[in-house]
Amino acid sequence: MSTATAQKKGFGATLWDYLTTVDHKKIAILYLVAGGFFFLVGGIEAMLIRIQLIAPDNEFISAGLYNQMFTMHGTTMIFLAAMPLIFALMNIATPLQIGARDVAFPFLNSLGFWLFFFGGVLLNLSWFFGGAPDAGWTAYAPLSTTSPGHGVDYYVLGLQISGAGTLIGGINFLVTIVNMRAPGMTYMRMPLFTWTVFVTSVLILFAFPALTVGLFLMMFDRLFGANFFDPAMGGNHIIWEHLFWIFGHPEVYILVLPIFGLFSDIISTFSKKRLFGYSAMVFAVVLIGFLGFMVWAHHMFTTGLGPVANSIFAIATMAIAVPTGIKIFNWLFTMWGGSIRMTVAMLWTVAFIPSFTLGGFGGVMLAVAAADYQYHDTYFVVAHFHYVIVGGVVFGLFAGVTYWWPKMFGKILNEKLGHLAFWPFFFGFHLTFFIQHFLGLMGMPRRYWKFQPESGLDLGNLVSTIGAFLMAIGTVIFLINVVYTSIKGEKASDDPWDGRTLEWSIPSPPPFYNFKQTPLVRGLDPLWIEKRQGNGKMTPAEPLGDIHMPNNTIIPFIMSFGLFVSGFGFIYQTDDKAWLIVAIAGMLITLGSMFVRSVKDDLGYHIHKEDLEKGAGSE
Amino acid sequence: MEKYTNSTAREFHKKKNKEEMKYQLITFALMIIFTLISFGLVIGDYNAMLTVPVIILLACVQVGFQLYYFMHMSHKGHGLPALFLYSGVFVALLTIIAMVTIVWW
Amino acid sequence: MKGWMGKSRILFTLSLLMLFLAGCGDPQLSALQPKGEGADTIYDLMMLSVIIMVFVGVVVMVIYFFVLIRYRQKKDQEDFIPKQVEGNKFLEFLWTIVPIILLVVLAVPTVQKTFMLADTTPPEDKKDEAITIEVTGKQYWWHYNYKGQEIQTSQDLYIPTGERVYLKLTAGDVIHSFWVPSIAGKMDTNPGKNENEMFLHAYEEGVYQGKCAELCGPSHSLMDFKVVAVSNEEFDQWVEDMKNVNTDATPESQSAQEGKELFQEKNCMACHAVGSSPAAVGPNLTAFGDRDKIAGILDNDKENLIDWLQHPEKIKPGNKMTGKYGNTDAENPLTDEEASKIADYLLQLKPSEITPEDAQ
Amino acid sequence: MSAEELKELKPGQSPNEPEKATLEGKNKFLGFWFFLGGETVLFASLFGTYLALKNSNLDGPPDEELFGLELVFIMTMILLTSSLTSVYAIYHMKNLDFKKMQLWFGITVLLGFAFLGCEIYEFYEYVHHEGHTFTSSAFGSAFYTLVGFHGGHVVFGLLWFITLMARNAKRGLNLYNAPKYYIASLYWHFIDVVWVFIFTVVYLMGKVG
Ligand code: HEA
Ligand code: HEA
Ligand SMILES: [Cu+2]
Repeated sequence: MSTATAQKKGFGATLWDYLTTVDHKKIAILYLVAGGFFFLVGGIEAMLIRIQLIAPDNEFISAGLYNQMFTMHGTTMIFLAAMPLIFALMNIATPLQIGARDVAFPFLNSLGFWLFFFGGVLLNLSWFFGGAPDAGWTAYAPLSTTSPGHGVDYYVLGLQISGAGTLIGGINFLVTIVNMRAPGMTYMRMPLFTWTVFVTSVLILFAFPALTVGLFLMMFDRLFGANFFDPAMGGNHIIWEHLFWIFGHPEVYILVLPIFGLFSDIISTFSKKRLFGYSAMVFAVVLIGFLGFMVWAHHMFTTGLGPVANSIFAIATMAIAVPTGIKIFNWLFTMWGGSIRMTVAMLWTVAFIPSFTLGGFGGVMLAVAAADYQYHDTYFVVAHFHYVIVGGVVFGLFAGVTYWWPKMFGKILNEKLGHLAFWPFFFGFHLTFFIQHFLGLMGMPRRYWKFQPESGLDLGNLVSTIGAFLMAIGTVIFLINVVYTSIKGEKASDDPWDGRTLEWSIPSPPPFYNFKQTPLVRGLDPLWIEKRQGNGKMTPAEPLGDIHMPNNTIIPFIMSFGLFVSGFGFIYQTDDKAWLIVAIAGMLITLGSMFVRSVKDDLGYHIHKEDLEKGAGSE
Repeated sequence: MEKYTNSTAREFHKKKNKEEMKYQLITFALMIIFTLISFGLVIGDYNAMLTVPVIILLACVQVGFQLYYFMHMSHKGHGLPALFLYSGVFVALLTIIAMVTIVWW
Repeated sequence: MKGWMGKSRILFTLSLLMLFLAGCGDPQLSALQPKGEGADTIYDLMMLSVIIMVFVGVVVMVIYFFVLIRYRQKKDQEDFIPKQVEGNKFLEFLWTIVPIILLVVLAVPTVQKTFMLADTTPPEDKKDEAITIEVTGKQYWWHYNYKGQEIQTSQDLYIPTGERVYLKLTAGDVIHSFWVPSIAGKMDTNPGKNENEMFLHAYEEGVYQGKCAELCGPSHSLMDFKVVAVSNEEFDQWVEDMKNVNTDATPESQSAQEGKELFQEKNCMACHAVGSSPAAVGPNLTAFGDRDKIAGILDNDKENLIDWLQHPEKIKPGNKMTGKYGNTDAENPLTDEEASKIADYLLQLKPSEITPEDAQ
Repeated sequence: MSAEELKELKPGQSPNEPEKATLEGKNKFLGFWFFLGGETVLFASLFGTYLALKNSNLDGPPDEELFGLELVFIMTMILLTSSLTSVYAIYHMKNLDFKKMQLWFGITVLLGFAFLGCEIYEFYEYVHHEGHTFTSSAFGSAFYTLVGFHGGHVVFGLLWFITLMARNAKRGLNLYNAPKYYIASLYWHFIDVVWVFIFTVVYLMGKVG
């Protein structure tokens, strides 16, 4: 079951290996592939949006299809592309950075992935079965509860299933970071990426239940005749808005915090300096996480909550600029006095700083409640969040993937092609989204299928579309790079970037048990310390001994598959009650596999000391 | 942590467990009393302005008992559980306050 | 890579150029050319925030470029190990406190203006004259009820200039949002009992573009309306005219008379009203001939109207008129002749002398 | 370790806290508490929704007319007692007395079923005699969703206990199953915690008006 033997296996065996794996490194690859796929899907949807908006009164796609397009674009990008890609990075790096052999619950790790995956597939199948959801990614009731067809049902069930996966993943990382750290790895010695994973997981833990409940209520309304959001039956659609944003706002920090952490690691590595103001950085992350729960109503300034609520939430929102600013300046001063190497990973990082700052400025402007009466639901908002999400999260994902690619696959992504992918994407990004600020102010609301000629909006939209094409070119070059690297790429050493943290102290890719002996951590940037003050290697914290490993299992796959099946049942039982049988059958599959899981002892196995000495599992 | 204990130590722990069980019983009795008071207040039809805060307070205290005694949150090694539970309570309170104050129609 | 600076400069000039070319958009639509109290107030807030952002932005960018140029690894210094600085208390204090101060500067007027814009009750001494209009958003049109005036119309909202007009907003089906960028910010219209409030206060006469700003279905982007701001005298005249609409008047031309009959025959009255009447399935048509646009988006002429009557679904997907009479391919469609007659009837519904033209 | 985990725990040579003696146990313990933190938010969202909609009963009976306190009182007593019995079970677990532990968990399960029976009866009455259904008004939807979610938790807890007890009946307490029993009992207490708020906020406050 080691990576070494996997390479010699046939296709079927490899597939089986990935279906059953509980190894965080392989799960990271699964997340990367699935998330990358959905990113392309979401990207194609974005391109169709932009093509529709290339000229006024365009008839490229129909009105109904357009609504489905941006709904699915937003939903796919947030839940099925950005989150899983972040989970890919969390999975590959977190256990390695804290010197652990795996996450706390390998089984749940696998379950989390498969739930996300089947949820995402369910959601996207709506395209083929009568139409995708069309009420926006925010799915405001009563538009969503009254939307005809099954589109929104797919939204509700798809997100419910994949959301459960995310929640499980969050708890898993929390326990991993609390319980699995190597000796000497105190909280204040954890790399910043690990810290942000920790805080992000806290946000997941407390934000996702609100979404879960919201989705349940909407599901009951749509599928079982409940009246939560129907004003005629005494319901109240504002409840959905609150639940969605109590989840939704923390969600955007869930996206961006790990990226902050990753940038901290990258900047410090490629400036050859320790992170400037480490404790302030940690403090800022925690503060952002905390404040992130108290600002959700800034998405509802025009709902009519009244001036008192609006003012409170405006001020709370502005407060977030302070810890974020602390981070920006600390990054700049980490580079100050350093020796900056402009590798591709660093290039994305350096490009992130002004891009994100601009996006953040847009955010603070939006937080001015009174002014938001103008900005809200216009392209100004679209510009803001793409600036923070693309200029922050997507740049970060490119940086992170480039940075950890050698650790994941043992090869370095080609640097030349990397630069080639960066520039069109970077220019395209600013071209697409900068102008959108002005489009919004000039009176273009968002979610508009068409804009009228002679509104003075033509040129801006054209420019924006051209930019999107440049981004597509950048993405394609990145894909070419991936293919090129896997065929011809140069083999990576253990420590290709002159790294500072533990993941660079073991082979690339690491053996399936990660650390032969758990390392002893002597300070912040443990590997750097050993390189400067020791012999360049980590000192083991324990003698060589047997290593306990978990068994592979197909149960998570089957469990998730059961929910997937039952999702269909629930969706179609409104047409024909016979579908309830499918819903129940699916539930039984899931419950049955849970039952099997709980009655069958799963004790794992041991790699023996002798085999370790012989070098089992390593290359 | 000492892993295996010899039989005298085991006896000692048994005794300690027993003592704790006594507290658990007292806790339980108090919980029952609180419940009775709550129901009594409502059945007795006292002033609502007074009843509501009192029964909510009683519920909170009762839940505190559950958490600290029945669920052993008073024991050591429960720092993180407490931290996370209270964080959850914090978010929970925000949610509930929002729902009862700014969803107003 | 070497051209990093150069490339950024190109980017900067490019975006400036774009701005220049784009101008500031349609003056009747743009929030950047405020022509009313709300928009004006907000514009000031925007500018304040922009100034703050530019200030912080400049500081960040100066440090940024300095660092990137000065501290790039030099060719011969690959082994150079920089000093591992832990931090700097003073600097860290500085970049905590300065943003806080800046944000306070921003927050104070924010709160002030938020309350100011929420002040939607007419002052005591003007209680009686103040104009209050109930606005209802429906898929995909707008209805207005001038309270205490017996006037209910749709689509074009007539208001006098130079005073606050108070709006009470609700929706008939899903959430919409009422937005007239050049006069005021937006406010959601909620279905159900709740009502939102805002005010419009146009400084000068004009026909201002209004948009629906909350996703409400396929034709969300086509739910345009107009705010027609006219002088006080003209407004009084309009009120007078609208109150005295004779709904039974026989149209002058033969074809319009037949159109009127067809209008009843085809059951258009089931959804539309002529004369003051509450929001129905379709918009009120009392002043149809005076409308600035047909269905919110088409120029108001006969050709367009015929097209609309025959193919509403093509023009405004998902609207509630589709399928209510012969306008789908399946049924026997409205003939060109019928459509033309109905159009003649509708276009002569001009109860008032005051039209959008007076607002120029 | 592992195989050793399956050896039955004997007095005299076992850890004091068998539920936290292994790394897996520690992980489970912590992870489950974190999960409960998330559940707090989940139920808060439901409570919030309920509070926002509790007066939207339309033509149906309002809460003060609908609820009867006798049954709720009985249910409360049953559930509180079941909380105590599961404390007893854990007490015996710590004393490594497997038989007694199973016995007390058994009693807990029976009480759980009794509670569930009452709840089903209550719902049945509401639906068939009061015209208060899931779909009759927003109040109905909110009530059944909140109380039903709690009921669903009870069902899941019962299944969990039963599976655990049946699976381990023959082999006694060991380091592998001790954490499982422990977190199941935590779960059960949490259900009780939620109920305390349900009877206070839904029923008692409903009565007070
Ligand atoms: C990664 C995602 C992400 C991030 C990080 C942010 C960050 C912020 N967001 Fe954004 N936001 C979104 C994603 C994100 N947002 C999305 C997706 C939406 C729309 C959802 C939808 O409707 O579909 C949205 C919408 C949104 C709105 C609602 C707009 C509307 O619909 O009307 C508001 C309003 O307050 C807002 C504010 C902010 C603020 C203040 C920040 C702050 O955190 C930014 C802080 C950063 C800085 C300020 C820059 C650096 C700081 C300094 C250099 C220090 C000095 C600065 C000052 C003194 C100003 N955001
Ligand atoms: C993570 C989040 C994320 C990301 C990364 C993006 C990325 C992009 N987004 Fe979007 N977007 C959202 C989240 C995101 N978006 C959300 C939440 C909404 C709101 C939805 C709503 O209103 O409900 C939104 C809405 C939104 C709108 C507004 C629609 C409207 O309101 O009507 C627009 C319009 O320009 C847009 C454009 C883009 C573009 C051009 C990109 C580009 O950056 C995309 C770049 C990627 C590519 C171009 C992919 C290239 C792929 C290929 C070239 C295919 C190759 C294929 C093979 C090899 C098979 N997005
Ligand atoms: Cu937000």
